[in-house]
Amino acid sequence: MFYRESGQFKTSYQSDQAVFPIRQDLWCVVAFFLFALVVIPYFGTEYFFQAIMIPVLIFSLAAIGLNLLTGYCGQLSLGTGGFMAVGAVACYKLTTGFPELPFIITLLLSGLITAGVGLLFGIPSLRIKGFYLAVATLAAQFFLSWLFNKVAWFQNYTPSGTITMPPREVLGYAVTGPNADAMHRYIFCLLFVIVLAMAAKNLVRGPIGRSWMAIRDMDIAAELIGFRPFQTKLLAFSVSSFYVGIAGAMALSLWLGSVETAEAFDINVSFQVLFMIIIGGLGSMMGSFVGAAFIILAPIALTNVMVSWLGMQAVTAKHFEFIFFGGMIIFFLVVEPHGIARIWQLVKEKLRIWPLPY
Amino acid sequence: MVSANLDSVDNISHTEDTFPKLLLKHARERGSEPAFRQKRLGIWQTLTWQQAKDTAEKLSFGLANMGLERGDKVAIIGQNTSMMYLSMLATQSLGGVPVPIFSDASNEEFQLLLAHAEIKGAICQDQEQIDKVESVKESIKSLEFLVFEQPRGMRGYTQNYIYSIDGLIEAGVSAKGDRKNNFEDEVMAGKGDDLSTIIYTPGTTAQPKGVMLSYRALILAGLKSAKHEGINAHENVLAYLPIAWIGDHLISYAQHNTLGFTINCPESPDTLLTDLKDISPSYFLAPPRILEQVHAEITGRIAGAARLKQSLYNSFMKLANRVGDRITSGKNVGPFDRFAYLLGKFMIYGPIKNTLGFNKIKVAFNAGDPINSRIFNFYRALGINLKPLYLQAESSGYVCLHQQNEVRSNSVGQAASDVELRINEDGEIEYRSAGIFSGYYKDKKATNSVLIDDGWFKSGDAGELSENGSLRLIGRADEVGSTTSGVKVSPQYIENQLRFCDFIGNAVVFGAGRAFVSALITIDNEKVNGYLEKSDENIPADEEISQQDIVANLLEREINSINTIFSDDPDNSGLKIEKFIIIPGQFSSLNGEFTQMGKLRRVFVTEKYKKLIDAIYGGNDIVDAKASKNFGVKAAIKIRRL
Amino acid sequence: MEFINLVLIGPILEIAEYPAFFLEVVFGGLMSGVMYSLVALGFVLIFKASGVFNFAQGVFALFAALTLVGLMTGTMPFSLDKVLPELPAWAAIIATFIVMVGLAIAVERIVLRPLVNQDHIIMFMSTIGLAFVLEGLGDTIWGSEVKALDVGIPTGNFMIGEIQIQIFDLWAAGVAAFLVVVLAVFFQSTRTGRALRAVADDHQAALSVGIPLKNIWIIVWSVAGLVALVAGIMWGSKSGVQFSLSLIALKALPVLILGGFTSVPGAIVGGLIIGVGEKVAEVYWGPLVNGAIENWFAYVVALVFLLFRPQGLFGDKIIERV
Amino acid sequence: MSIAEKNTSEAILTVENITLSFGAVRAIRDVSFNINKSEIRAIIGPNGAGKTSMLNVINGFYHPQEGKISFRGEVRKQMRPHEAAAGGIARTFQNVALFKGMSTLDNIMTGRNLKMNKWNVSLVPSMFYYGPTQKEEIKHRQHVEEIISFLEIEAIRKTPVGRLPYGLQKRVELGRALAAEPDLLLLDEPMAGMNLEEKEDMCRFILDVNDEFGTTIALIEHDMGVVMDLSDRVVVLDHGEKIADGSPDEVKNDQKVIDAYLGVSS
Repeated sequence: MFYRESGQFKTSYQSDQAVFPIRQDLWCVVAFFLFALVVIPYFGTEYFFQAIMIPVLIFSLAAIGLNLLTGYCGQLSLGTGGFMAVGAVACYKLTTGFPELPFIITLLLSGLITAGVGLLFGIPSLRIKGFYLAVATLAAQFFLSWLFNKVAWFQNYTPSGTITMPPREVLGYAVTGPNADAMHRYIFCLLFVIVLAMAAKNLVRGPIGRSWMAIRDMDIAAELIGFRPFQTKLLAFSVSSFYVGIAGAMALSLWLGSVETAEAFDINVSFQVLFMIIIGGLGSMMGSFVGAAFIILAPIALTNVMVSWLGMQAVTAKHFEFIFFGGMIIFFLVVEPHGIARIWQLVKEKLRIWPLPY
Repeated sequence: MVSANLDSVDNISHTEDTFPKLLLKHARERGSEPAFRQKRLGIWQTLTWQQAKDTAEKLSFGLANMGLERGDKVAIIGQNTSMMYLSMLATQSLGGVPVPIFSDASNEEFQLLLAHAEIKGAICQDQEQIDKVESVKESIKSLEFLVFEQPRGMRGYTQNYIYSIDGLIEAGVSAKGDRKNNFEDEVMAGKGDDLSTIIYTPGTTAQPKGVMLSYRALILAGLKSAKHEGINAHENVLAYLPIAWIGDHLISYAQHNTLGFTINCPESPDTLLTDLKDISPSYFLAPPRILEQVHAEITGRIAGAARLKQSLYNSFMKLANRVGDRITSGKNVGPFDRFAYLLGKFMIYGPIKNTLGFNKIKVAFNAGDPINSRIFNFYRALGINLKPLYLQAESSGYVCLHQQNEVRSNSVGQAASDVELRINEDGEIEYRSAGIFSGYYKDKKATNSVLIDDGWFKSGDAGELSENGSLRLIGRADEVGSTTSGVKVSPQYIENQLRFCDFIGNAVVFGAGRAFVSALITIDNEKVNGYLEKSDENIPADEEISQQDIVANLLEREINSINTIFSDDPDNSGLKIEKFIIIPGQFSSLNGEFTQMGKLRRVFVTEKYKKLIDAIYGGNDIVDAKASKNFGVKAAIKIRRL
Repeated sequence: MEFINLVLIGPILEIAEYPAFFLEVVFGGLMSGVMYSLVALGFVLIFKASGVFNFAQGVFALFAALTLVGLMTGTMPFSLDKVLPELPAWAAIIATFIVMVGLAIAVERIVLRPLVNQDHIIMFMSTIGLAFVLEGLGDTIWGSEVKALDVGIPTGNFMIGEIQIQIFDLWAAGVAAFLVVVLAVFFQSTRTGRALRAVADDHQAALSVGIPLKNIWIIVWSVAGLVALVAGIMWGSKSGVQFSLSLIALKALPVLILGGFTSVPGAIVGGLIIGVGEKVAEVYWGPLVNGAIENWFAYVVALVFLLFRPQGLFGDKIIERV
Repeated sequence: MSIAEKNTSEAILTVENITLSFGAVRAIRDVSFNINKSEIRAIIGPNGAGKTSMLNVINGFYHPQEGKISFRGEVRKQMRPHEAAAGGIARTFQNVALFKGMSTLDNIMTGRNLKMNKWNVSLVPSMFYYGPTQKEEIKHRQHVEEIISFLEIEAIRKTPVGRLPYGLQKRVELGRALAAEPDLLLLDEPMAGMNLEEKEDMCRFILDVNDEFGTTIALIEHDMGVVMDLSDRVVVLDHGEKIADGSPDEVKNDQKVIDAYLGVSS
């Protein structure tokens, strides 16, 4: 109904292959971004940034990572938490080990290190598929959190076993450490995540994305037309881990500041991120953001409703939260396996041809 | 720069009085502006005026190399591609005469036309047309060379007189040296009064007539109507109609070259609708056929929509039908209605126009045949400035134009500036104007019979002038008449009414000089079958649906409603369809009932269905079995009375 | 050299030195292995018959145990006060089994039927959701604090030579073995059982056997429920009924990889291997890396194994077609 | 050119004494035949004759226990499918094996993967996209568009293949195979489940491919009429063994063949 796309003809492949070929869509996205960049910082409170915006952004990045692997390449992973832990620890060791290293470089390096680890745990995909692989990734989860828990070197031998992010600056603004302003951390997260998200989008709309989807949709046919399944999957594993790792690093440095790795990135985190992409939408960038927002915001909303209004005990509320999430997953898988993103897409289709039915 | 010479359109300067000259002018003055857009390989590939000129130039070298002389005829056969239009320019730049031919014409027609036009060469779009020309080549002595644009499937063709466009150009460019004139000189040698093209009117009679049009006629006609409608160099036009039709030639060629706006050529026939939506033209020409189809499409889809949507659509369309036309033609409307219409524009009209690609239309013409008023109003109501255009090849389409604030479906407007218009004593329209053709090719007799004293042209159409001077078309002069009981009958008008009824596919009406009015009718299979399924009437597969009484009853209801319309209308006092026959199958241009532009070939039909017609007026109730057999019906065809 | 000594020689010597202790460790391993086998069995049953990899199997066990305790202590659902009559163990067990059957039916209705013909991965993820639901449900209904469970399995221990043996463990092993036999019989020689095996191959076949798919699924999930119940009882009475019980599912996964998703004997053998393997590793090599390696050791064993035999111990070779 | 080359009967692919078995099951028994450059070679036979297995052997998906295959002169025994693809063998599948999640365009683009410049489409450039990757994409998009207009599927360019009718899906699959510019094109029942009109189109395309690009084609087909019209030579398999080989007419009148088919029908 709002679309007036007729007359937007394409005179070049560049414009035809643009991410948002329809002008109206482009405007919406840009507007949304500017809102997040300009308006929110004005009205956001410390709590709002710390409890909502920053975690949403960081988990969006993790979700994008997992989506690349599971949504686009069709390889289910339950090890996301473990890989976030790798990223976090890597970031910690790098910052403490090389104080001179610029923060952004540190983040990227943490990502690369995680990518390496991911590559390692991707190797079983050479021989095994589906559930077998999912289980293999669980191994990663358990092994890694055990490793970081037991081997004191990863915590610089701190008795508490927690790792704490020292202060770092970007362009003169403190973004990590106890006295980093929440708003600055938020803006940094926003820009960093957006850039990485664009890179991811570029990947999936290009040849690499097609190779992943080919493997996902029909691996045998893919191999018969010349894709190398093993390389393709491994690439997916490492790129995915790269994103997840950076998310972990950001979670430590820009959000929590100080964590007990095994706790902060346990298997439930893996499930959480998995839920994000299921509810948000498998194989959709936008879905990764929506899903993250949903999974982060829903419990906050729920607790508010049940504890503050209905006066339940927090623990009971926690149980309901479990039921709620489980229910949501089943609901979405039954009703729309492709999640909110697909629902939005359908609505959009309807709007484009409104009032005609087809 | 175009408007500059609009005020003095009668004496166009000798530097702008042929299309090739205009091409040079555009290339010179606005070389980087788009001349053509062609959807090819998935995108709209643009050809600027400069590039257009260069291509035409090279092409002309090629043609010259084929030994094309001034006055030689070249057939142009194919879909709307920039190359086809450029071929015309190239031909004209050498003083040759392009003769566009309907690409889906039958081999006989090809033989007839190509021979009649004495073409020297044929430029075809693809293998299919090459084959057609090949099949009749023997009988055409003058034909020396064939050129094809699409190499697909041409690999096997080894004949030395068949060239690919590229091959043609190559040969021409390399042979460039040994030619006396360069491109510009050749072009400048052309005159405004030279023969520009020959448009064959797909004779509603058997014998084709080649309408000879001069550059001056076409250019003037184009400029004057453009001036009136405010058409300028920035229009966007979709070229999708047969290039051999005067309508397309006028807009996609004459006006295109005169005004210098952009022509967009669709990717393939079956992507037409999406391409239309892509481009969203600002200036649009369509025969009724197309407008009817689109309207049917929309209403059909809406019928399948959710209830909410339907009711929204219906209520807003009701409003639109009340005030839409007034708003479109800039008359004053109450503030509330105006607001409601705005709302509707956002909710319904806008979106629908968007999906059709009609939301940028400045002016749209319905040409060829009169259009049914209800369909016409549908478009006006949506806010599309649709106007009926009185379009005859012989007039270059320049006879009548509408005043912005009074557009009606049953009128083609008032005499355009510098056009004299009159109705002669037998009710036939006569006019003279700058756009008049210079005669029928190789047919003095026919020419003299229509081009009478000092430039008046007998149009062959019957019409009426209303008191404010606006012209109402009634039909072909030789078709309209009155029954023996003196009732005036315009078959075309009645057929238009019938064709719009549900369940009726097509209709031919008889009555002039006969006892009463009757009709041959074909059913709209889709609608009828749909109805039969709903009413779970099961008709055995081997039975001919069109002959079932239940179907007949359906049609009877429809036709009665038409009859009541007539009886309410003072113009049609006493008019009533009294009998009809449902004939199996459909009319089509392949079987010869239609011309390629969807005009009825009345003479042909009357011949083909003579037995049936005689039966009707013979007063019996059924057609004798033997005759029926010929039309593939087992039982005798029934004659239905009303 | 020093390292070799530490990693290889040391532990071996230790084993050689106290063989009895080693046997005891192995025995303990076998016992927990039995438990793993039990849970793994649940997985295999469901996977064979409905192609669904039921991630919620562990939570099934927890849920069963919770329900059992609740019934035996006469707890009122949703409120933790004990007002209902306390049921005797046998009655409670039967009642719980009925509950599990009800659960199976519900699952078939709400989850499986809508998802039939869906991609296996989708089904798998739906069971993750199911796990969450049941976990929350169990806790809300019966409360989440640790509960003791005693269905009257004798405890205590006796010595054979120098090896100390838990009577409870023997019982556990016995019950497990019994259950396995019963299932084997059920699958091999009852009509329904054969039908179930048929479904594993293809759903059409199942229909031709004459049992509608939905019934088959209900049956299978009920059986899986029964297995879960037994596992729940054993594990619960051993170490209390609590959330961690659901984690034995994660333990069972490597067992599956080892034994193959579709093989009942595989599940059992695999279970025992893993059980023993991780105990031994923990006791003799754990200390070197300050402990708690049993969380992942099993997985690593399974993975290494996979690389050489993707279809598992008893799984059959996969022929890919186009 | 194609005409000329057909006359010079130079084999592009030769299979010699191929035997393939799964465990106890013998899928192919000691089969030998060759495919000449630029010819259309039909492989026919009753169900379960081992036709598809034969294609799978040819493009390296199955590895025969015995026998050898020489493709364009070079002999090979074991070869991974993607190596075969790289070597210039493309194929379509008996039951359409398109990538359901992608559009027609993307599906055909995947066929170009081997033709793309490895560096331009490697990870880092792809992340930036604009620059080398985009150039590469556009270059190949053009080629793909030519295939699209060749197969006359402009109208469904952006439609997800999942939504397409079966006949069109088959056409898209052919497009995907063509995108690889193969020397040898294997078609596994290209007309299965098509209506008459679709079959005629497909026949036209197959002939055009063979004629325009001089592509060698090996096809499995049940519709005898089609086989007779299309193919230059026919090899007949039955229960994994070759029972006839020759021109369509020879094969049609071969007693063994008739029996084999009667055996199936009865």
